[in-house]
Amino acid sequence: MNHLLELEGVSKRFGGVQAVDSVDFWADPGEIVGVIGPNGAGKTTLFNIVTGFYAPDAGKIHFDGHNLVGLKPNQITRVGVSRTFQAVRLFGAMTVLENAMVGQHTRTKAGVYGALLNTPRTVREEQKVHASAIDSLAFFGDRLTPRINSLASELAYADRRRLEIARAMATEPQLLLLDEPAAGMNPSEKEGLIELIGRLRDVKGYAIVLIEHDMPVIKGVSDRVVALDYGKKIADGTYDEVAANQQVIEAYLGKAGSEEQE
Amino acid sequence: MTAPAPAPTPTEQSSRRLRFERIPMRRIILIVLSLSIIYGVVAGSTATLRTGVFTAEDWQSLIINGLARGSVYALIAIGYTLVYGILFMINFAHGEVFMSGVYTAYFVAVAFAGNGFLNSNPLIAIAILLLVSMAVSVFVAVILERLAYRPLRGAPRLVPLITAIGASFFLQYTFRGLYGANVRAYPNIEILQGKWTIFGIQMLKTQAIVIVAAMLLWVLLYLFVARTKTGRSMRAVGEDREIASLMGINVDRTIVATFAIGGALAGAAGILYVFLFNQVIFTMGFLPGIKAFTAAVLGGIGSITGAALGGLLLGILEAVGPNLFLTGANVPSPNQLQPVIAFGILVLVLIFLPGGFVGASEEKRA
Amino acid sequence: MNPTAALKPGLIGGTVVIYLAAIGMVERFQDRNVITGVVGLGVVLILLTIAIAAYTAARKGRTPMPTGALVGLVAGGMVALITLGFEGLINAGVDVRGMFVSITPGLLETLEFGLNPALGAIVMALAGGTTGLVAGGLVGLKDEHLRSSIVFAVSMTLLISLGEPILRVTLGNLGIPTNWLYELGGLTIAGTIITLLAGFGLRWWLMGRKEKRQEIAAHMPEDTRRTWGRASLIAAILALIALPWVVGPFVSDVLGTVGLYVLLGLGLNIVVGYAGLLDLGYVAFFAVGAYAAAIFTSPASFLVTEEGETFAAAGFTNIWFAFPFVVIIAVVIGAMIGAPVLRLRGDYLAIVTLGFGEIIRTLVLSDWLAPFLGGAQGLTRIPAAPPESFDLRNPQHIYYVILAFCFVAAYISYRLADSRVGRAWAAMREDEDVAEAMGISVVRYKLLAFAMGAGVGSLGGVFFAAKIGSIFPNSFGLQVSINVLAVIILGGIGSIPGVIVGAAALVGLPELLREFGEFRLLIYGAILIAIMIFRPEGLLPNKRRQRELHEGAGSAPVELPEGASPA
Amino acid sequence: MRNKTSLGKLVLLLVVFSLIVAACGSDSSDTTTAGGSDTTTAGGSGDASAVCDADPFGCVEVGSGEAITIGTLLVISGPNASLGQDSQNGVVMAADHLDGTFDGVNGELLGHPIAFNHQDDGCSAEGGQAGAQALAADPSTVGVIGTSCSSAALGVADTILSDKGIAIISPSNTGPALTTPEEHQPFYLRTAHNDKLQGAAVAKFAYNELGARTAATIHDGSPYADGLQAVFAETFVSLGGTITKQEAIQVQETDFTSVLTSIGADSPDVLYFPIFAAEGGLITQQARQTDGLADTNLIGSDGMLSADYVAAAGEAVEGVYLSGPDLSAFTGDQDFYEGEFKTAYQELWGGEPAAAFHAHSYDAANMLFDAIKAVAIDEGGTLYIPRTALKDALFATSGVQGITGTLNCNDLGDCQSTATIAVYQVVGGNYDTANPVYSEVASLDG
Repeated sequence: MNHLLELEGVSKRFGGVQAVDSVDFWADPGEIVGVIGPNGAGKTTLFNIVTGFYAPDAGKIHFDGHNLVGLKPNQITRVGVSRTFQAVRLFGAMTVLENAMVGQHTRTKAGVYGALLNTPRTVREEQKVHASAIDSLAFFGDRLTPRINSLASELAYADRRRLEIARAMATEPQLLLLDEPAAGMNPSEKEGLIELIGRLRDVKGYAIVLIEHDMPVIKGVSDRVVALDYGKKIADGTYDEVAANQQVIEAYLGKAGSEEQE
Repeated sequence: MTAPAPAPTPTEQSSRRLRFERIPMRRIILIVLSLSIIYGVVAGSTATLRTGVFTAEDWQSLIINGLARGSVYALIAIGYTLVYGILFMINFAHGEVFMSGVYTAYFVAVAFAGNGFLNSNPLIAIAILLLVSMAVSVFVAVILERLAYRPLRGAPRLVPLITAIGASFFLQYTFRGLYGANVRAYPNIEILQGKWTIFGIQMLKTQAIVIVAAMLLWVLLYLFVARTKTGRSMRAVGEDREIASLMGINVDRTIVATFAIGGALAGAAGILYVFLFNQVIFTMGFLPGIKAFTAAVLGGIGSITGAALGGLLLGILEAVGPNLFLTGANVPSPNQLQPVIAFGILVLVLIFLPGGFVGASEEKRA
Repeated sequence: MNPTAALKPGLIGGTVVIYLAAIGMVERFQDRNVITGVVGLGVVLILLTIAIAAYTAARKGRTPMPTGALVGLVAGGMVALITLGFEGLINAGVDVRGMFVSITPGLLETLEFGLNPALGAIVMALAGGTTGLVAGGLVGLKDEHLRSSIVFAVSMTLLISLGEPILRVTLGNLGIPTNWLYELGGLTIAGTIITLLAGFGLRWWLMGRKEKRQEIAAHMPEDTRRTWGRASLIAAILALIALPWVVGPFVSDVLGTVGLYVLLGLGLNIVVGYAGLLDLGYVAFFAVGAYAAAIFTSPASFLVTEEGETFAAAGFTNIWFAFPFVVIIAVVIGAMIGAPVLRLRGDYLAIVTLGFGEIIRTLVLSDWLAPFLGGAQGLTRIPAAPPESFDLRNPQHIYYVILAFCFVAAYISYRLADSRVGRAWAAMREDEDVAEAMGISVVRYKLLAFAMGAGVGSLGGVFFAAKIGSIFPNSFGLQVSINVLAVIILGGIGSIPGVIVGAAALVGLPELLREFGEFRLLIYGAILIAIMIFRPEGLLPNKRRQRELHEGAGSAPVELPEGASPA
Repeated sequence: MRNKTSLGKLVLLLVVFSLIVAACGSDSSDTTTAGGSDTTTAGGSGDASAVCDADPFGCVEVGSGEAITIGTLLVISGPNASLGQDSQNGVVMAADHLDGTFDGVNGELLGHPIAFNHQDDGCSAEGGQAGAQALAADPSTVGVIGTSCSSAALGVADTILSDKGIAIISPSNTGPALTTPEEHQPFYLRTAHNDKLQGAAVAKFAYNELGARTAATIHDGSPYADGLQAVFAETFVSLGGTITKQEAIQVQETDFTSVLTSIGADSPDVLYFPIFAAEGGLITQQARQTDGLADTNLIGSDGMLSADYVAAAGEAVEGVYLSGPDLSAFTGDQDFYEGEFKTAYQELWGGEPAAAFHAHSYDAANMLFDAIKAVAIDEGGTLYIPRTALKDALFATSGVQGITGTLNCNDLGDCQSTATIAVYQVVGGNYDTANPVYSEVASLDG
């Protein structure tokens, strides 16, 4: 129970497929955990279970003293878990700034009356939301700040990834789940990403769990690596330990070699 | 090596709050609601059956009647479902496509009745009527696609919906202008009069014919979509239009074909409809259109099987529901409340099967 | 000149004329004079079609003056010829009246300009040719001022003539004599010439001023501009306040109806525009509002006691007392309807809400609830609300009430759009899952949208009941839901000014054509299609949506429920 | 400089164009007159300005050569359009017949042409309101024939027009409420007969003539049908009969099997369904196929007294009873309605009447014309029609022969206060308006 996030024996089945099979998993404050595994290994399903999109068939999930099982995604965000998505999912018709401001939702209270009467509290809160959003965006240097009034759908691909992370940061999480943040990035962008993830942990103090196919990125940032295959955890340790694990090698090599190209 | 975590949230307090929020209020409300509806239905039905107002023959004939009208809904619903499956738009004007064919065929029927052809060669006459009705409906459906919907490909989904609503009015009042505002009665076709006894159940000849014809058309369509090249193209375009076009499928032609098939079925449904109800008026498409749309959703929109099941179920519900559920509860004029029952059941079904009967249950995916 | 350029527009134009004739529009519209004693609306319809065909033909080749006129002549002539061919067919004794009821002797008479067939044909050919010549020639005119002024003059004259029912009454109301302008429903010949000249002059003058104005505006200091802006806002509000007394009771009544639709549109806009929930049964809340108001106030209500006392005992003597309660009831019902179905997406939600609309209509119509809701006989004698000097049955009075509530609803919409709540809705509309991952309780915000939409919609119902004084179930059909949805989409979804423009266009304009009731919905449908094709973002779109639409054009527009493919 | 030439061009264009168009002399508007004109002189007396000043609502002034504007407020759109169109046809034919012939050209009234302002009542309260406001706003509106549907009139059109002092005569409102002391508006009249007469007459016919002891009713949710069936049921019970069921259907539906099965379970002697052609036709057909209704007499009312209904019901229509005005009771020229009128109707409108209300609207329009003749004051070609006097003249109508019977307006606006209600039977695929199977003089007072 000392871990920030702790999963015990979590399982999830879809029809005939055991997507996640009795997985134990944990992450500590300030730790960066990489999750690897071939496609279909159950990585994203695991994220979806933690964030409440799927209810686990079995198992326990605890986070910061809360039992997450049975909570809705928005409640889980409130207790401090935030995430990004494998395929970037921004609010395309909203501006960059508004995307980040939405992230502040759980940290604010204003309702209909506040908005209608424009009470001092609402005004203060809006100012705070604005400032906090600007702050999150500023974390990415001059990538997003100059474009705060562009529509999210108008951004370049890598900037969309960045905005998604900024939006997740705006929820003021303790734990950040990143789903393939490096997908579609070029090598120099990946470099930047590795640096960024480190900085997220160092400056913001998040625990970070990331799913990634890109081994250099995993190697570059992870304190610990967990490997999944067919929904089962097959390895857990430092990058070097996991990379040397026979089962992991089989899982990757035994499958299509195409995995590595991603 | 880690920076201190942000100030810890007052875990205790928020845990308590979360525990309260964890109670699935919505689900409880839903279950209570559903149970009370189900109780009402069961209690009403039992009370009705206990009064014995209706005989077993009554119920039989009501069910046959429901199957017959349901068959017509099913055929129209297929038009909705096909277009939805490929363009993801609700073709609100489909009811008018249905009306256009059968209304036009009316004039042919009158001419045939006038010279006696209708009753001297009824089968040929009916075949011609069917052809005329289907041809006109196909024509209207294709024109509609070309002029009103094609320019809107790729627009947000509300835009084609509004266009379709506009087209619905436009077509209705075009035909009012062309053919007049009066209700008109189809001439009698003598061989369709009377009853048959099938498996010991008495039914009107028309009902039997409608049910069988609709089933036949459904099977034909199913085979068409499953087996032919056009059918496969339709499915491919429905899956992903861009990829389909990369695979060398002519998307425009496939979409036109979809509208044409929907129109043809609507045209055929029109003739079956006048077998049962024998009159035409320019507004006749609207209500069957809405009902067929409901049926398509009930069955799972996008699915041909769903459209058929939804149509039949809706037909039976309409025919049997008010008498069965409400008579025993002493509700005055139960049949006036038919829409309440039909839509009430729709809501109930969708609450538990959000994708309709055949639609794959919608697992949430992030 | 490419002679084939005229072919397609000519053919299309001819088809359109035959269509207009066959659905009876030409004959019926001929009953309305455009220029009394000279030309009726039916003939104008034909000439207009010819002009448009010729214009399009000439436009296609950007043809210069002499050839442009020639192309126009060919196109116009073709339309006329096709019309004549059609006419000839009927004259030849092909009696199709058994099928096409509108092809009548009266139609022929119109097409023959009331002359004999031969003479009529000559006139038709001449008129068609001339109109085509003129319209085609216009394209070729190099002088933009001149061209635009001519087009403007003709359009304005036509509009003034068409606006006769409203304009004559309005001018009469202001004490301005109209005898010189109008006669028997159309313009007088003198009036026509004056209008044409005035329109031409006005446009000419305006175009000269426009450049100058732009120059001035560009150099205007910020302060002055703001003052100007504020001044024009105040002027607009003053104009809105003065309006009913300027235009008189009939137009005020139309304005009141438009206002009701603005109110309903603003309410539905919260549901569809902000929260992205496609609601096809919005009439349900309109009905709840109207019926609740009637039950509280009408002496025909079941709440009336044996002694004939109304519910007044509890303080509800009138609509003013009743309406807050009505809104609360509607909000509760909105939440109750919303709760079970909020998980449904897209079209599933659409059909379910449509179903709720039908359920409510059926219930208010039903014999079952007739003791409470009046059934087929409706609820009548809804009393006028005090003060007596401000009788809400007077269209000039209720206009203000509706206007005030429109302002309130617009303010609410405006404030919410840019607030935490508005952002939550926007996020939810864009991507429900992600919104939830951002900590937004989708259920709560959907319910909130539903409830607010219900509240505003019920307000519409309350003032509908107050305005009409009697309510019947058939006022609450699907048509209302469709109208309101069309209003907000036509205006530009999510846009507050768009709602106003949409309501004016869809609810106000058809009132001009009241006498042609049988064609109202035809024209309504045609307008809907045309606007959606040529301006899918709506007439006055929300800027951001417009940006998005043009950005995203061509990409797949929808997310769908799984399994939504043909089985 | 350029201005001048351009203006010149425009003027040239204009002149050419208007010459061409004017040369054609096209005009087929309502208002042109040919044919003979009414030679009767205006019946009003006294000094126009004094009379008009004395009238609380003033006068309508119709200048020399100007048209007398008659409003209509009938349902001409939507599913009930054929009903309103039929009534509108009746009004237009009355104007046509002012010159004594049906020739498609309006006659003249006191030397003035007739102009119509046709409005749509939409068969709804809001439609009635908008249309009534439009008519009320036009100061030249002399009187209004309308509305088609009671819901457009009750508390809506009747009130709006009465507030303006404009007489409104309905050819087809039959709802009893409109002429109750509580609801009646001072300028409202009707030539349609109150449901109280018709519903009761049908009940008496069923009980006394058909010997029915049990009856069921169906209405379609319209105030008209609901009102009729309620009066029928009440009377039938008071005569000693039993009502087995009172059912209702939804308009535009087509399958009524379940309603009929439910009614058939009691096998009533009579099924009364005073609805309209489309649904009425289907009910007739489907009732014949329902076992429990094999020996049941089917009765409809004037909403179905039309060729449309007979056609819609097909062969099943044989033997159905339909109630309505007793058109055989017309004491004037017996052949006028059956002969001249109906022939002209077919010729002018290209088909059989869709309802029975054209007769009522024809009478209503003639009533209005007569009243105008009686009160208008002619001063040098300009007509002054005092509004209150016009209304009083309308209410004073008595003993006038219309094609629907004798018109006697009572104080509450019922001009069929004593009406002859007939029941016709469809025999050989048609009903014969000259030979009702039952006829009863019913009076609201008695």
